[in-house]
Amino acid sequence: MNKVINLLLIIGFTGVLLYASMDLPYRGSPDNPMNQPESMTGTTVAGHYYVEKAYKDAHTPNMVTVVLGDYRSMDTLGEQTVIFAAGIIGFLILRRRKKNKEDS
Amino acid sequence: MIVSDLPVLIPLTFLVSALVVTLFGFWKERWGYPLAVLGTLLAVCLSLYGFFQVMDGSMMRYEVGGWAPPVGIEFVYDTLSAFIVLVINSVALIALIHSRVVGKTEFPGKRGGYYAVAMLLMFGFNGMVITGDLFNLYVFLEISSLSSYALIAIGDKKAPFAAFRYLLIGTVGGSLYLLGIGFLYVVTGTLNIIDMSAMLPQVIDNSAVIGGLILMVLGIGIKAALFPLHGWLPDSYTHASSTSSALIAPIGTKVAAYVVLRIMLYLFGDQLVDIGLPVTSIVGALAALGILYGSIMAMAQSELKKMLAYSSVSQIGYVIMGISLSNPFGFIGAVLHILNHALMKGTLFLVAGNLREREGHTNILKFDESYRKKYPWTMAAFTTAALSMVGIPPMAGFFSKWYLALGTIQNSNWLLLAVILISSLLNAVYFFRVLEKVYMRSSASESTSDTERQEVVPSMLWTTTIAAAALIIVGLFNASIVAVIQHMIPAGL
Amino acid sequence: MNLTLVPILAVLVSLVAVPLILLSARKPNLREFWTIAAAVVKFGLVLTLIPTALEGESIRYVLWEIAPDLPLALNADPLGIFFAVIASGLWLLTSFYSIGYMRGHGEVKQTRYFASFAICLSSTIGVAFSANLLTFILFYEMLTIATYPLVIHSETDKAIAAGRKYLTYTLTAGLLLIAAAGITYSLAGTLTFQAGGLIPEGVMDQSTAIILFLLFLGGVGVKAGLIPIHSWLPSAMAAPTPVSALLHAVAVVKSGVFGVIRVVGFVFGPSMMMDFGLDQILIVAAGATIILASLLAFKQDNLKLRLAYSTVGHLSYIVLGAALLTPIGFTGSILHISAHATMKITLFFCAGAIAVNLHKKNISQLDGIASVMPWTMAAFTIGSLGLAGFPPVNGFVSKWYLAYGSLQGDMLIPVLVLVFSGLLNVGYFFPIIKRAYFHEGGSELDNHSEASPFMVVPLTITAVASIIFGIAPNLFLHLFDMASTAATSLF
Amino acid sequence: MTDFLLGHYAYWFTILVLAVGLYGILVKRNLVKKTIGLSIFQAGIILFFVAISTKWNASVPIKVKGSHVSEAANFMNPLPQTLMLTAIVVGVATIGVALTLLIAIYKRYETLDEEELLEKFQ
Amino acid sequence: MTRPVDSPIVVYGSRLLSPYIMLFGLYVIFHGHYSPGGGFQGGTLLAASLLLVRISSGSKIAQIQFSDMFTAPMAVVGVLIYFFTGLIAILAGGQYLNYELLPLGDMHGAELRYWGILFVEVGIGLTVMGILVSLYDNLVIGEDND
Repeated sequence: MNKVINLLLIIGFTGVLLYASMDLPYRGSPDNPMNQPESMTGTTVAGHYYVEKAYKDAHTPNMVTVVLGDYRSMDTLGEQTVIFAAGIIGFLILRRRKKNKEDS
Repeated sequence: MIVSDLPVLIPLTFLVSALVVTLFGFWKERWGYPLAVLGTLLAVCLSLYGFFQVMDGSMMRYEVGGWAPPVGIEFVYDTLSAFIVLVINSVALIALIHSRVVGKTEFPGKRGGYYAVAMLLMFGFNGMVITGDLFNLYVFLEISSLSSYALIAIGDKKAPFAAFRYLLIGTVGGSLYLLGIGFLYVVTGTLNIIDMSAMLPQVIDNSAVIGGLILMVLGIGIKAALFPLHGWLPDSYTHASSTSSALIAPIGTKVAAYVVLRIMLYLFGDQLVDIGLPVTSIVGALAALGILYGSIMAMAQSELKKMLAYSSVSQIGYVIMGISLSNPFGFIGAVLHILNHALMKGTLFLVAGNLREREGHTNILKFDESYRKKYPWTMAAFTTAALSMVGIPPMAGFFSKWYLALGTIQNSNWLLLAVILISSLLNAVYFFRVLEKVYMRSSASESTSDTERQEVVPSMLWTTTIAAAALIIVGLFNASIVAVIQHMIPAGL
Repeated sequence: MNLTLVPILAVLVSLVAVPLILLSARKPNLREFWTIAAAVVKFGLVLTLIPTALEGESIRYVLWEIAPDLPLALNADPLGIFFAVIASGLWLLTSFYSIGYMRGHGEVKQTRYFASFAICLSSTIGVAFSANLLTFILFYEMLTIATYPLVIHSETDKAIAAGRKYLTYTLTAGLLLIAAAGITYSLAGTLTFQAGGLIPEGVMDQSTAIILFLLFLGGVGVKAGLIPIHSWLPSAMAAPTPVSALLHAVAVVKSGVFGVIRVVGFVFGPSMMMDFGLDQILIVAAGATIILASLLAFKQDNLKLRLAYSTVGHLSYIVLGAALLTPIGFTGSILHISAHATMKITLFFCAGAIAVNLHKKNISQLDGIASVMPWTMAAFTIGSLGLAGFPPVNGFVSKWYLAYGSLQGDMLIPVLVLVFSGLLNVGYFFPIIKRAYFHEGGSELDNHSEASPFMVVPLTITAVASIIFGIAPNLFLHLFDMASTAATSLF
Repeated sequence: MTDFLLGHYAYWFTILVLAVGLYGILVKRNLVKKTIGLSIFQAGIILFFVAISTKWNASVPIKVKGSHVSEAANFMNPLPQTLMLTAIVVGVATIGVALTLLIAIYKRYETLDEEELLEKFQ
Repeated sequence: MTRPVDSPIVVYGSRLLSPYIMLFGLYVIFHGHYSPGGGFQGGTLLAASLLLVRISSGSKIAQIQFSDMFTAPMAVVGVLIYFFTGLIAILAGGQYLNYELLPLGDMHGAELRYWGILFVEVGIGLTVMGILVSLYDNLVIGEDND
């Protein structure tokens, strides 16, 4: 019974994804919305902006670094916090109590 | 300077608290508690101040790093997010103050790390609420998720396994959400919520958009314990330590529900109708099923915390149902219920914590009259919260149900109206079952120690009673809250 | 004299007494003093409102908006004042009686009892003075919850089962009422009671109206004891007798019928009731309830149960009066609230006195008790005669107007129902009186005498009051004028 | 049709990876294998994002000194790649926490088989 | 894994290799502006260099190289570097993490951003290194008793 449900889940999941992928723009096509200089509502498209302006904005040839460290620096702070959290969690769950020192 | 920076300062307060707690907590673990409480208190003050800045419906858009929105990440601090931030921080403050003694007994030697992780949890939640960028939301989601796995793993013997299951399904949820972002990103080329919502009308018939919506709602639905994705919740809340459940249960699912609200009513908004898939009806039906399922399962439990956990499944259904109604009344009901349920569940789990601390168990079958004599105030708080859950006016719980009912009536959705009413009755059944035991069943042992007052220490008692009193106050003065909520109603509704 | 604050004070005074009662749990005399004091103050406050009611005016007091456009507001109109006078006046008597009963019975947990009682009365006055449906629901649900501890007071299995049944019925009813209020709000945009109906014309069609009315009827009908949904009432007789007396003769059930009157007169309005034929539903339900309840009363051997079924029947008199949709009918209906209250409370007081004094609860055990408890049985006789509709007890007056009202509305069947049920009333009360007066009592009666004055005095007062209001309905309290003012304001 | 296939086959492969990952999470009884399934699932998502960031005839988004190519068409979109850097880190952290929990579980119950664990709970 | 590996080649080989990996890690962090790399990648390499010694020489000896007392504080310091880089920008009157407002000499605009990115990358590197080592230490901690 469980197996059938699991199988159905997987099939359903795959089906949804396949359905969703049907209308995706062709992979690698330069015409994709995310590669356009301007979005359909006329706002800046981030991806294009980065390629064009990254060097000018931060004197850094590696655009990924600029995006990571500057444009989307809040993401990176969060990312660092995730790593930090993982470390603290490891400490929290696995460290034993030290027997000798414990504030009463 | 400070006012305009509030959107980013509120979450960062928790980050700093986490760092400070880590540094000092490693050195002396008893410092964890005061530092965490202090940090949360500061955050509550900031969010209160911020709430008054934007409660007239204005909005602060904060460009992190000085980059205008589609390029950089923006924080959106509008009335809604300010409200939710205030609610979750206040409830967290209450839960953290309450945890002083519980921490000593339930996870001795680990308090330093525990409070650091609790602060990180709040950092994640605050970030999720305030951020205006879909991917940034994912990052904060993962911070809060990782922290909540850890907090749940600190508990009784089964807790690590419950936490692991939660981790598995929760990470799948987070990943689904990320995949959903991916689909939307390919089609629109932006990650900013406001930017994207302006573009969606043009691409709404694209199957990738529909797939993205499904994946996002599914992923966040797991976090929000939307039926039938709630499987992780009961075990997690039951086996976690009292503090963890008092901290996560009122807040965690609410924040996720808030994200669902953002996605459905702000990102998609009135496009939900054009999408070619009855998303609102499906989500509403799931919410209704969840309400009934949670209530029925709650009736079958003999463990108080498990009962409360199933009741959470049912209560989150109210919020989601309010969202799925997508009309002003439903919106008001949903947002108000986020507040109300945070307070109610907070109170109930605090009561469970009090009982665990004193009695060592929360098995309903063992409850009897002596509990009322021993813990009159705790039990009064429990009664208040229970009546509120059932929806007796003037407790807070009645009013969110009232608005939800008005919402269903406005949509002429009689089935959902019936579900709301029936589930109130079911709530009554499982709460009065407990109340009957506490107030009526004569105690088995007649020793005098069973009739003397043994109320918990003040830090626990006061937090519990304040939370319970807040229920009545919120209920009586909910009109002023609703007046603020009316500023939040998105334009499309 | 400025009376604006009187309604809210009248509601609050017994709520204020609750913490005092709880705090003086260890000192019974002080505790009972608070109850009595609150009752006296409350009655006094309500009495000051009578002139206002006689002028047909109302005192409105808005506390604050509890939801946008839905204030928590009190409005003491003639109808509400009428009900409040009855409830608070009888609370005063019941408080004395309770002291005698509880002490005589040696009941436990008297503090909880008196505290709940005080909350109940606050809620009842709140129900009476509610200016809108939301406030009404608030107090109505408060009443439900506050009554629960009283129903399960003895904490026997039977009482707890009765409590569950009570909660199931009343909470369900509350939910139906909330649903109905929600629908009304979405239709009318307001919930403020308005003489002649708050729902504007033409916002709903026949089927909506019927569904809405049935929802309302489900909501208030449970407490009003309409027949398929009445069965909590006999079960709730497991409560102590003063509870049965006040709550199941005055406060709770009268809140229900009061709700029916509010719904008929102030939510739908007589003309809309007529247009959609809703009065037919109500007449059929009430008529059937009257007959069936009277028949069921015959079967009961337990005195309190017989009284309970009699209550079910008489509540429907009031409902029937409201359903007639004529000014006279309404007057009779409102009058019967007071008439039934005084008479039935007398009967319950008697039943309680007998139970405390002689430990007898069944009718078959009552042989010859009139010789031991002459005052009590005299009062009982007056009460039952009144219920059967004999002059000069006040039951006659209200019945007269009910019958007159139905004739005014060109309806004959209600009159027949009234007459038939009067006969049935005689039928089930007469055996009790006969046993008490004409059967030989057993030897166990020898060393008993009349019950304590705490109990006998109140029941004598109510019995005398029944007669006085039967002879002169307008004496002291101007009950008749108030009732007719309230009734005419609707048309 | 060919264009459609060429434009979409990469997506389908990532979907396949996702399905494999989900299979591991749902069906495998051993908790470590479940964790591996989770890892595969996340890898599928990373692949998806990397796939959408490609652009034909474009290079990695790093400007090379001396070359004066600066048209946007010559560089891939750096945004999905950056996002995936973040997602990878998040994934690592998640797996780290998962392993931490597994060790905690193993210390207590000496097994990592789901069914056995459930039996031990009874 | 808390005891040293038996083979001296592995032990000494890894000890020899460790500083070079560390150096490479630093290179990856600091050269992240010009080539693939940055804080995460470099921090991982730094952690790898430390873990190599921990695995080969055993946890006890490795304490001499890098004590497990320092892991968590180092991570905290890393996050603090990032946090304060942002906070200074606020104090200087800009938005959080707006590097253009860092009070660094007489530099302007893009140049400041260049340095700002470097600061946060260093912070990330420290955190990643500290946490990865700390995770390893915590994961093997149970083996002491086996």
